[in-house]
Amino acid sequence: MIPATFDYVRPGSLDEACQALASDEDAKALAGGQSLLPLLRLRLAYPSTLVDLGRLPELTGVHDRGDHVFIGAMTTHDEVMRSSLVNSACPLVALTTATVADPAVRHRGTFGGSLAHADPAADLPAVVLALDGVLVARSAEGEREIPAAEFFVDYLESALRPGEILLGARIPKLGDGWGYHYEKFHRTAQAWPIVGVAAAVRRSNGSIQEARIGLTNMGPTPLRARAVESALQGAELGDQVRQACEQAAEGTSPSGDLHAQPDYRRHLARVLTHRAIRTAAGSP
Amino acid sequence: MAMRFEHDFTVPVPIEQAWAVLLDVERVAPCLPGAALDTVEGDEFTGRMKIKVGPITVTYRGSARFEDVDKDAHTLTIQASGKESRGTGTAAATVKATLSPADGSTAVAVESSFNVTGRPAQFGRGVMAEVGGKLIDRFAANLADLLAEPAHEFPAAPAVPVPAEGAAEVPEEGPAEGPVEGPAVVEERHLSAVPSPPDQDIRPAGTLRTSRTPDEEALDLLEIAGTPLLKRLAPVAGAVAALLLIGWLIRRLMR
Amino acid sequence: MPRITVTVDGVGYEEEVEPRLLLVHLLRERLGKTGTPVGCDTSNCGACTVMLDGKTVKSCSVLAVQADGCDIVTIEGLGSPGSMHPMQRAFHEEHALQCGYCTPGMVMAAIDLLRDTPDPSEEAIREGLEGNLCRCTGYCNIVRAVRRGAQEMGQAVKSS
Amino acid sequence: MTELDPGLVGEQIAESDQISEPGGTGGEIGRSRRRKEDARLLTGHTRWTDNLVQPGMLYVMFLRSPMAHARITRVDVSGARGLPGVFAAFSGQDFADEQGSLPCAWPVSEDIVIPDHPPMAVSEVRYVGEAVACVVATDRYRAADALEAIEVDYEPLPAVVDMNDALTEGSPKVHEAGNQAFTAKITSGDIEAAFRDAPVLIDRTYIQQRLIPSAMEPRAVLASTDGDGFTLWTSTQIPHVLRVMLAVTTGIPEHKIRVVAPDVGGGFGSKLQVTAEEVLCLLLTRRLGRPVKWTESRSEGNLTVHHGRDQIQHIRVAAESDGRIRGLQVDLLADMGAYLMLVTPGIPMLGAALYNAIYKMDAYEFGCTGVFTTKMPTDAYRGAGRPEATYAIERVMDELAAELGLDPVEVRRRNWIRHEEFPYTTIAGLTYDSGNYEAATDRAMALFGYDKLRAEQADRRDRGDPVQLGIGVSIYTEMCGLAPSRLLGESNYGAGGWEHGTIRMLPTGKVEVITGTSPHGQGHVTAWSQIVADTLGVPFEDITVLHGDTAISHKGMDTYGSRSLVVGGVAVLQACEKVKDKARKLAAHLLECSPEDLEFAEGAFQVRGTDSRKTIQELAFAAFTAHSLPEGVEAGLDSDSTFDPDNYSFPHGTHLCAVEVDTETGMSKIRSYVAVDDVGKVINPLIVDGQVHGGIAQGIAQALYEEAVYDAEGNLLTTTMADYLLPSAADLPTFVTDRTETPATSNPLGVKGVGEAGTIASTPAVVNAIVDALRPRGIHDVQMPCTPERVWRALEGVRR
Repeated sequence: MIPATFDYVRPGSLDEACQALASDEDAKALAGGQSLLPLLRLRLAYPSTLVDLGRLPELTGVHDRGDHVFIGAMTTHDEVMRSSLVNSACPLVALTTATVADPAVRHRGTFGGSLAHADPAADLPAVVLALDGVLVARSAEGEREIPAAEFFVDYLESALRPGEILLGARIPKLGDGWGYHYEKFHRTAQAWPIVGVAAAVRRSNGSIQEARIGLTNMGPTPLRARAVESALQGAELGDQVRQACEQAAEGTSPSGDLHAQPDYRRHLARVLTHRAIRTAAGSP
Repeated sequence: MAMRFEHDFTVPVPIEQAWAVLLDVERVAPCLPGAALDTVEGDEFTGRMKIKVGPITVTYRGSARFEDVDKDAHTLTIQASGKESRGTGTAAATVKATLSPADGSTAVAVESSFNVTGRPAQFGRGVMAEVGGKLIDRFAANLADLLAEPAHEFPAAPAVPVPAEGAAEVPEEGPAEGPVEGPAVVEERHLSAVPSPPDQDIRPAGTLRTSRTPDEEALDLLEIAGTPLLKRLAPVAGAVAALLLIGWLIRRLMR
Repeated sequence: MPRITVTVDGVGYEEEVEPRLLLVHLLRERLGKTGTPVGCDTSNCGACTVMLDGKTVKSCSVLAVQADGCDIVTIEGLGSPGSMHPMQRAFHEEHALQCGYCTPGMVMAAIDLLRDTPDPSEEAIREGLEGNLCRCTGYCNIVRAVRRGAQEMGQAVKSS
Repeated sequence: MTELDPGLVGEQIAESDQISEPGGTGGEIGRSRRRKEDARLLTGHTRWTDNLVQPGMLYVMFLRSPMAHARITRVDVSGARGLPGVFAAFSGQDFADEQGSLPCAWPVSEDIVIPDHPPMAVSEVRYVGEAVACVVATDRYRAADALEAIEVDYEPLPAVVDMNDALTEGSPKVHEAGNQAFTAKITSGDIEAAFRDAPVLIDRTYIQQRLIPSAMEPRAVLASTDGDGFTLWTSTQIPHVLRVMLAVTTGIPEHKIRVVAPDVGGGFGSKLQVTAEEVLCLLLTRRLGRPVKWTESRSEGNLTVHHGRDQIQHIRVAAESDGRIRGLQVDLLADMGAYLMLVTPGIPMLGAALYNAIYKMDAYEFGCTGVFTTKMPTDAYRGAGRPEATYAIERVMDELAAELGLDPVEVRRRNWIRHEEFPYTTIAGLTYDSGNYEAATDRAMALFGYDKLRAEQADRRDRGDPVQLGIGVSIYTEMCGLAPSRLLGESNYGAGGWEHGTIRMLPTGKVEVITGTSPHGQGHVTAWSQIVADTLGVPFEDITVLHGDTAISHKGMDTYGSRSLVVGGVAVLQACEKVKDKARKLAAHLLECSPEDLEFAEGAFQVRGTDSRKTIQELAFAAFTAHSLPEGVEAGLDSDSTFDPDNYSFPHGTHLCAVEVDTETGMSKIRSYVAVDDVGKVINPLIVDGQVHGGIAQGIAQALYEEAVYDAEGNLLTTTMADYLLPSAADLPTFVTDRTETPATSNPLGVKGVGEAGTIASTPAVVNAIVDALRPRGIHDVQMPCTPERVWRALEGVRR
């Protein structure tokens, strides 16, 4: 299928980009386009203008900022998963990114594009949420920080305002003693995850001190499994962890669609959270 | 793709007052988020509706009319149908409202059904299923607000998030491979999404709600639904206050 | 209309394009590079995979304007019937194609996966090809071909 | 998992009737020749229909119904006509007088209802995706824009989605005549007696979900005219059949139509069709005088390429307490979709004589009701009727084994036709000419490590391992060839089953082979070259094979039903023999001896006991110059032949599958897969293995992944590959394949056909394995595709 017509601008600066997006409410940022292009081709999206963020060097790259890593919005998935900084300082981001789509899509698709698209079935939003990432947006009015917990507003809706572009995200470094895992459950390698669980776990002396859990596709936005997180505090590996993970579906509102019904998704959230925690805790 | 919803709520105004408002299409139509009225001729009216979900936009043009208006029973039905302004798809809706007196207040029952065809209906991750439930929820909430509008001050809403577990959920009994799910089960809760019986594989998310503050909800509505309703209400109490009321109503009704 | 310059299989082009023109249509319909086919509209099948600045992309999900200034290699630039690329030869030797429609994309994806893993395991090959669908072969011979291609490319590197 | 040493291949050749080797000496037959087709395909020198361009060519796009069922009250194309780049726009009404009705060539029963099927809907639409209007523009971008400017008003009518609902009294009607398309019944033996007081009775209902064939190349059509004749390039499996049907449908004289199937990117039955778009492109080029091209998008194709399967199978088996089958009763509902297309009603009937499969029994009854629904019509998809039959019987054989506490292989052993019983006429009336189920099964079990896996399964069960192991058995036969014209005639099929081949010896000794088959990935160019090389003694490289163009290959029945080698390959062989006969006469004339004194070896006729010889190349040149021909011999060394076998061929095989089922998530993962097939003599083992691999993958995909889902209003939800899940390399294991060989007796090559075997065998192997894993928990079926959710629900159902 063929996209409908649109105008195209490739701003040379962030200011120009913000201006282009602000001046037209039907303008849309093009951040790699791996989700947007199929929507355009199916004529489900009719932007008036695409503002291509692909040639703004200030939006790409991974930067060590002391207590956190800043990942530029236009850094491709491929670059993120290969970044030694991301692999060492926020491994959960790296290993989850490696599960996004397929190699060719990872060459074009971007970290920020995936977050701004705010698809609850996408892998990265749950990870950034679990890690308490902070998204940094910029508009003509200046920069704004948006905690991940406030960024994902609804199905395909982020907190970005018209005229605002995502600069990237700050991913806090969790420091030593943490283990990580992203448990992705999909029917075929290409399929959207039915459920995904991103877990970061700090473990010592055979018990879990702290856990951060993000859930993919368990509601219109990515969600934290807060009940499990608190139940895991101090939990011994084994039955206590198992029991804690039974609460993984609390506070979720998964949808029912062609690929799974809500009760099955809730069940999977419990099973996969347990698996993710066990793996993250290094206890297979 | 068909979706069916039922909403029950009570508005603190006498039945005749509520009935009069209900018949005022220029006020009722914009209760549907994203809808805008173009013409009104007797019981027939035309308009547009823009549904925007993230980058996805579907715009319908169409017409609607009142049917089966029974002023004694206080029931009416609105039939609406439209076509995508750019694609081939269609949308049709039937909204049946029944008013009954309840202690000086009015109990309102709204049964709505939607049928969407064309590209938006042709995906497994249903675009329309995601949005349809929310849309009709908001229609009902807006309608509740509209019917209550002239009567009372707006009570302040508690700034407590809506607990998601208490939200209406899609009934989920029956294995996926079961041939046909039994008749729709309307549970005790007042807001329910009722899946069409043979269609259980793709039933919509219905009225799910996440833990969000009323402010966020307002923001969300502004983004998704466009602005007609908010513009209309602004002179009365301000958009946010109006939405606070909606949030309050929903929570109260879900108890 | 935007004017773009691209290099495709070693030849430079300057073209005026509609912003909405897909890269694959630029290749096929403007430049006559019909070796790259289109198999879907959701970037699932991978038939249209080409190299953009040395990395695989699905050319149905890239706008021609996004490729402005880029170097593109298609299956036609990889080798000719008389002198095939080692991976093309390996596909031939292992009977890794039947109808041949997925083949250009599959060969591109195979070469790309060897950038990281010059000597991939069966599992690495299967995962590396997850974005390319084939309906004919059941993938068995494709996996073998990639392994053979890897060996031959490895030897080519060593001997050069 | 490693592939077998090639040395193992074919080592177990059963000792049934050996057929004489064809005349050649080159050793090409049986050799894993690398394909001649590959170099072009691998380097992008392809001729897909969408690659082709004609001067002045315009692009066509179709506006398609969003409604499953509706009356069309208005179509206004005027908005499209004025747009830039738009050459023309038409509604169905504009073609009402000339478009005719798309053909159904297989009226399977007396009571069949064949509704009118206009290529472009005029007054009513009956499935989502049916064409209602079209635009013709200078490029596809302009055409896509123009579609949005066409106005169509519909008056919705009720959708009819479910077959059972469709047949209930008072159901909305898809067609005036009702929702029943046809009924058919076959009875053999005393079925009542078989079921009366049967010690064991198994009664099951299985659902063959609807599938989307998903050939990688989307369909495309390019039509042009020179003002007199018409040429249609199209992505089809059936250029010859299509030409006849286009003539019949449009009234354009057959000799004015040339159909070309250029490179075709897979078909799997989906391009065995006379499509609306082919007819309409022909009519458009006639009307506009300009070449027109249409290429579908994948999401358009998922809606409008005919679908496959979609049956509800009620199967009952009566058996003795030792497991021997007394009788079998099958009752099908087969979803036709909205119309009967080329062979739609014939698909379930192709399985009618195969539910009894490899088993002996006293009585058999088959009934089928074709049902109209407001969905895309179904038609041939790889296996076409035979996978459905094999699935039902092989599933139920496992149920019988479970009921009796027997090993699934054992219960099959007790019932199958033993190798010494061939040829064997089955209860359904087919005569299986050859086979050896014992050999294939023994080989498969050895390769699979059957006993070891059973031991591991028992261990996992004992341990209560959350990951359970299941072993699936599928021992199948099928009928290939689609072939004997006499039998096809008896089944009321609208055409014959013969195939045609031509050999043209060129003056320089090179050979052009013309075949009536129409390959689209199968490798006919290579395999036919091997046959010709051996038979004529010419080098493999000196042979070219022409196909898929009715101007070159003037007659043929095309490619489907695993028939090409079995019928078309043999026609080529026969044509070679005719060339040799003529060459022999010529050689005798030139060498001044009697034809009987000549022996043919290594491509030359030699006078016995002398070194006096003429090569076939020399003879070709002599026939070309014609300076000295024997009396009554014409110039040139060409020949034609058609072959029409007197029976189908019956490949068979044993497929074994081990599946690990994660009982916590419901996910099934194939751990190992072994296939031992007997496809008779093998021309090219490499190609045969490739066919088996691909077939297995498609069958597994039905078992685990694929399903075309319509909602209750008749919207197809699986219009993209994001929702219709095809397995990638990452989702499948490597298959272990091997062969046994009992040559077919119905053709001189001894070949049986291999195109569909893998697909037919693998689906029940996988599902049997999943059910086998879960059976101790009281689960006896999981509906296909066996998604993790369905497995989980099955487990939940028994946990309650």
